[in-house]
Amino acid sequence: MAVLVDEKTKVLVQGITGNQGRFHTQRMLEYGTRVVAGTSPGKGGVEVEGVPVYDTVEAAVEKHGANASVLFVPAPFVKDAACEAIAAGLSPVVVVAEHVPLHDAMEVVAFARERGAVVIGPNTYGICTAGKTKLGIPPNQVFHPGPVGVVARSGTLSYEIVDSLSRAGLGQTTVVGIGGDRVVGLSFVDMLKRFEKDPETRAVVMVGEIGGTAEEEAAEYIKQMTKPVVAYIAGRSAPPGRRMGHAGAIIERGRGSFESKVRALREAGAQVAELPWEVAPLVAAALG
Amino acid sequence: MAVLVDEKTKVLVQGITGNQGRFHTQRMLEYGTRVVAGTSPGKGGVEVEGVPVYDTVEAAVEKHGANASVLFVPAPFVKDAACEAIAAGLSPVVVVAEHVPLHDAMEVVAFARERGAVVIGPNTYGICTAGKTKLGIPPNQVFHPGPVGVVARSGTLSYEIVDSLSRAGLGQTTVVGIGGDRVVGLSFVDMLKRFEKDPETRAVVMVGEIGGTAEEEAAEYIKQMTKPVVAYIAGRSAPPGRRMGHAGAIIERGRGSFESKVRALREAGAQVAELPWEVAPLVAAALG
Amino acid sequence: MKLYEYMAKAVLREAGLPVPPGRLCRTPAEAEAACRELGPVAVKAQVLVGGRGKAGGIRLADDPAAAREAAAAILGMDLKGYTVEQVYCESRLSIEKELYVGIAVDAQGKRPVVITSASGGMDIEDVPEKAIVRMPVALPWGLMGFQARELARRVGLAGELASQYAGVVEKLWQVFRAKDAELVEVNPLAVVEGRLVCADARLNVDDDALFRHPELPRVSEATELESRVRELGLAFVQLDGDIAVMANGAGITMGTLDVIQHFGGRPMNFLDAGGGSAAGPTAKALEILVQTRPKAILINIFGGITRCDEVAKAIVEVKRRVGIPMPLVVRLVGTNEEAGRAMLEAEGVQAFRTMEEAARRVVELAGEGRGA
Amino acid sequence: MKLYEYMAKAVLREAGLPVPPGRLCRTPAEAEAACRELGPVAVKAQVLVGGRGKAGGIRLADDPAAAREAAAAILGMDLKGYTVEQVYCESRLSIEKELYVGIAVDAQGKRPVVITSASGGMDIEDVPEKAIVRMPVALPWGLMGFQARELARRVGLAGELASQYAGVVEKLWQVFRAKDAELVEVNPLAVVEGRLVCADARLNVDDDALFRHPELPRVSEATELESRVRELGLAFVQLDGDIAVMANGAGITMGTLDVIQHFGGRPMNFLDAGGGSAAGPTAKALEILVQTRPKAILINIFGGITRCDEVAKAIVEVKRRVGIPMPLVVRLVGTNEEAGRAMLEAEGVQAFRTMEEAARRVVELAGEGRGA
Repeated sequence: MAVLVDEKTKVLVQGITGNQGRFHTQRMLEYGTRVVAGTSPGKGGVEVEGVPVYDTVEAAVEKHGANASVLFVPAPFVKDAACEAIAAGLSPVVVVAEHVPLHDAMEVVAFARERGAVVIGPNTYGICTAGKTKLGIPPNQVFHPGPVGVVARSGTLSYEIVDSLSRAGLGQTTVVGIGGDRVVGLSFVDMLKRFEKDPETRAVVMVGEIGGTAEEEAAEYIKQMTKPVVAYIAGRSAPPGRRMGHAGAIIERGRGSFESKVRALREAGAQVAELPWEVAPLVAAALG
Repeated sequence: MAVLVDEKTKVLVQGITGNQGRFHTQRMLEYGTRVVAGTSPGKGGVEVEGVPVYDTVEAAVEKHGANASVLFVPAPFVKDAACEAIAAGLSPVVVVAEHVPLHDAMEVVAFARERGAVVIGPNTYGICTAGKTKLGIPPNQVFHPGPVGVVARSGTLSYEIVDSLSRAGLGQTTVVGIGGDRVVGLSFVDMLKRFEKDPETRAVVMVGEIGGTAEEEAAEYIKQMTKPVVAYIAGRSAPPGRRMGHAGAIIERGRGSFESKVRALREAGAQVAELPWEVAPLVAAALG
Repeated sequence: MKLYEYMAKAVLREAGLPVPPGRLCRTPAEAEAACRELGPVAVKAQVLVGGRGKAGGIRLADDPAAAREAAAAILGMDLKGYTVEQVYCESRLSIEKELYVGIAVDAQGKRPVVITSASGGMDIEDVPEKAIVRMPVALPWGLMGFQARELARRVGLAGELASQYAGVVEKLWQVFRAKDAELVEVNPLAVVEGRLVCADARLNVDDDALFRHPELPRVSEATELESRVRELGLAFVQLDGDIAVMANGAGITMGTLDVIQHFGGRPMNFLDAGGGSAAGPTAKALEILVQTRPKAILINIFGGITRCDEVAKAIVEVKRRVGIPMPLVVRLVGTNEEAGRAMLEAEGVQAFRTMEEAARRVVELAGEGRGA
Repeated sequence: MKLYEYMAKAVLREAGLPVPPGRLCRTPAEAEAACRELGPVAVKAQVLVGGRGKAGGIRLADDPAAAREAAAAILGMDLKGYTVEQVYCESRLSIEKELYVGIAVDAQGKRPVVITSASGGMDIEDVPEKAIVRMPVALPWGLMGFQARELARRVGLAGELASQYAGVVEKLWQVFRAKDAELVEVNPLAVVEGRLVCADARLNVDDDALFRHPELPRVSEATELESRVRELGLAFVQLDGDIAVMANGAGITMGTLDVIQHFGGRPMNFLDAGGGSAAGPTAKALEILVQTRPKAILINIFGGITRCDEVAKAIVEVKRRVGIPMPLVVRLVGTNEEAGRAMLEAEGVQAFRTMEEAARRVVELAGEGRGA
């Protein structure tokens, strides 16, 4: 078992002929991801790393029956490409690009809701079911199979924490980045529900950030979870009212603040780590 | 039992303060329809025939819990009014107006699909569950309770046929006009399925017209129906290629022609009447 | 409402579609001048019916004198019952390949559909089904970029032409939506020197949406008589029989014509007096029917939104004011039936209760009229 | 990107919203002239922060001399750290009632939301929750007419004002969509002589959508240093400590600052070198960090889309070309880690494997630097 993707998932890479698409296709193939086809409008007919390239998603799906997609498409073209994947019935659709226009992201989410697809991102490192498959950009050496499900907003921060889990002998089921943008497809709650149901996941790590209320919403769901949840929230030192990069980390009068998130999570029964490297010991303790 | 509406249906009348709205509200109340409220933007607070009027559907629903709506709203405002009813969870939504822009009708149908509402019309006389309730404009004296379900495109033609059924002692369960426009919400097939399931309906009359392929599609479904279907198709005498009014009756090279419809229906096992007054005897024979 | 080719092309040009330069001409002299300006031209009859090419409505001209001659031959020509009053002189294209692309309303799917084919240049109905590509478009999303690219692939285009084609389809979609079109069609969509060009164009706009398109020209296919009745807000088509018919609702009107024909009569018109018509327009329509001098008149009303008393009022008014010299048969049932029948009886007009009786009677009376 | 009030109002005016006449003034003389033209005016500081009224940034003037005086008082004023460089002189309104209406993005619902209240004129955050009306808007449908009317009802409007209000909300929606807004806000939406007027306006446009809005002016809140780094495509905010930080990813950058603070250090900046940055921009950003003369620099890279070899290449280049005189602590793991570490070691730069070690070390070194 695994969450959302596994070794049988047939992956399409949209934007496969660009630098990032090419580089990460190679890495995904190395990891064992079953990349069956790629797309690049106007470049159909070539191959990238041995993967056949098509002009459209429909052509690729017709030939190779892909069922999930990862996009290495520049932000202005994400809306069309993501809708193309959704319309073709692919799910999940992983949107790596940052700087996707907010209105485009809202439309993609609306289209995905209508068609019943899961969109991961935008502005995500992707998803990895450890030792089985990887859709996105995380380094291949970080994840190791085991009983911990990880969901995070930020990529590098979750590699950081997953790395410390792995070094403590705590492998992962599935690790997913929901994306750093204000509007993203998959939310913390969606993913917590999936981990709660997954028989292989025995504990869950949630890596949040200041800004927004996604962590507070997650806390509401954590109240009814049977599995232990360990959280870490970044941004404790951020000065109030300053905006920190694309994370949209605006602290407004307590809502979305470090304190409000930590309080909500603790009240919900989650363990909250003060520092990134405290996560692994807390998980180890929770698993007994 | 009845199809789509019955004596418990709480009806909202949109556009109740106009001439048609006022006149037909009176007729519906006379028939026994449970008209609980009306709307007319900017005129909230008045009463029409003792029915309280509100500015918005939401206000009316909040106060009176309506669950279906009939619109007496001019064509240019139908799209917004129908979407208002659909958004408020009302179903069916009966659109009487003719000359509704085609693109507006397509959008209303799309919105209804998304929200799971049934739209009857545009350009319909409405729906009547005989002796129980009426949403729309058919004359009160035509329908009588009994075992025959009737679905038609045109209003007056179906009154004609229903009248002859009633005079032959063949009452009706529900009588519905799907509307004379090219794009309508409820289709023949939708309604045939409902009649097939309805325990009180023992035979079905379908009144079609030349143009379009709705009757041919209905024939496909009739093949699997257990209840007898008697059809009448208008337009046999229409000269090819002439357009007859809003019915969109263009005969194009056999598709949608009188002959193709009659052939499809007969092949599906339906009885096809040659003249309107032959319908009742055929139904009587079918019911044994 | 159908637009003439030159009007449709003006709309397409404004939307950024590739349309060849052309001039509308009403005389051979204007065609000559247009050719002097444009070089070699195609001189094309401007009519609202298809198949004008095969019927001789398009001629090629290499020089101004030839253009003048071609225009002289085409202007005044009868094309399927329409007299050609204008020609469109358009720059000649050396076409390498012809595609078809159109956007229409799919009544079954209740949404728009793009229809396209690598085999353009002829009636799309004549293209074998397997050579036709259909793509439904979901509303309110509209045609998305990837759908246009997928269509390009399915008609076998690649590279630069595929990208041009996708652009054409996206712009046609914009026209379809922005103009409330029932149909927008480019046939052929021609490949000319490696570029796509809209060689012919059709644009049919939804009559019911014209109120929000003051920017569009108005084109009528109606006869003068049809226009007079339609101005009253009623649906009217002239036919070639001798029994005038007025009924309320397209279905019952069609049914009435069917029944008249069944009894051996020949209807003179289709007049759907519609739902909820007040006495005024009904009276005016009846007056026009009287003026067309039918052998007999049948008014068939089964009142729903139409009130019988309003119809009776209209009949009485016309009878008193202008008189009705030919036999008049009325069938009147439905809303406010009693009031209506009482008014007619007071005026000496008999109202039947059934369509069968009324139709039989009017055919009988028309036969007597012909006999007389 | 936040627009100044006068810019936001220009956009609203173009969209057909009721905006009072006004003039942008850079000098007291210009304000005097504006008042001569407009009559009694409000002289309003143009700054990107809220609460300027309470801070003395708005003054009323009945005549040109008073306008001059007001502008002189406001221009150059410090408002929450921003120097006022422009005032907007706007026709005075005699306000009878103040409403609030704004459209923003609801991150939880993942769609736009209209927020409105009968209690306008103050911070919407100070209005009690029960006096606030929220209406989510489904995409791609957008705000429908009936929703605007329902909002009017919920804020207690009826008759002509309700209909004006619905028109205002529909037009604000059009601005929100057409301009890729994160927020469009009118507060107060004032009733003036029985008509609605946009007395103040805010428009924040999504930075990531600016590429498709060449028609909009560009406004930057960044310091000169911030602008220099952001031009490289990197996210950068100046803070008030002495340890320069560069990391990749907003989360790990925030986490790095937290950890530095935890060990008793004070970060000097937030620099998210982002995903997939090539050596070029990374080197330039590092060079700028060096120029800010921190006590120490921490580079914390956990490479995913970022390749460790590219980061190492950038460090080596800056070290060789301009030199790095302060202590540099590097933490480098992830994609192409071995190649990166080898490059750094060859240059004598030690790369740590854990964030904990690196953070401890940089705080230690910065302390030594301060001690020195």
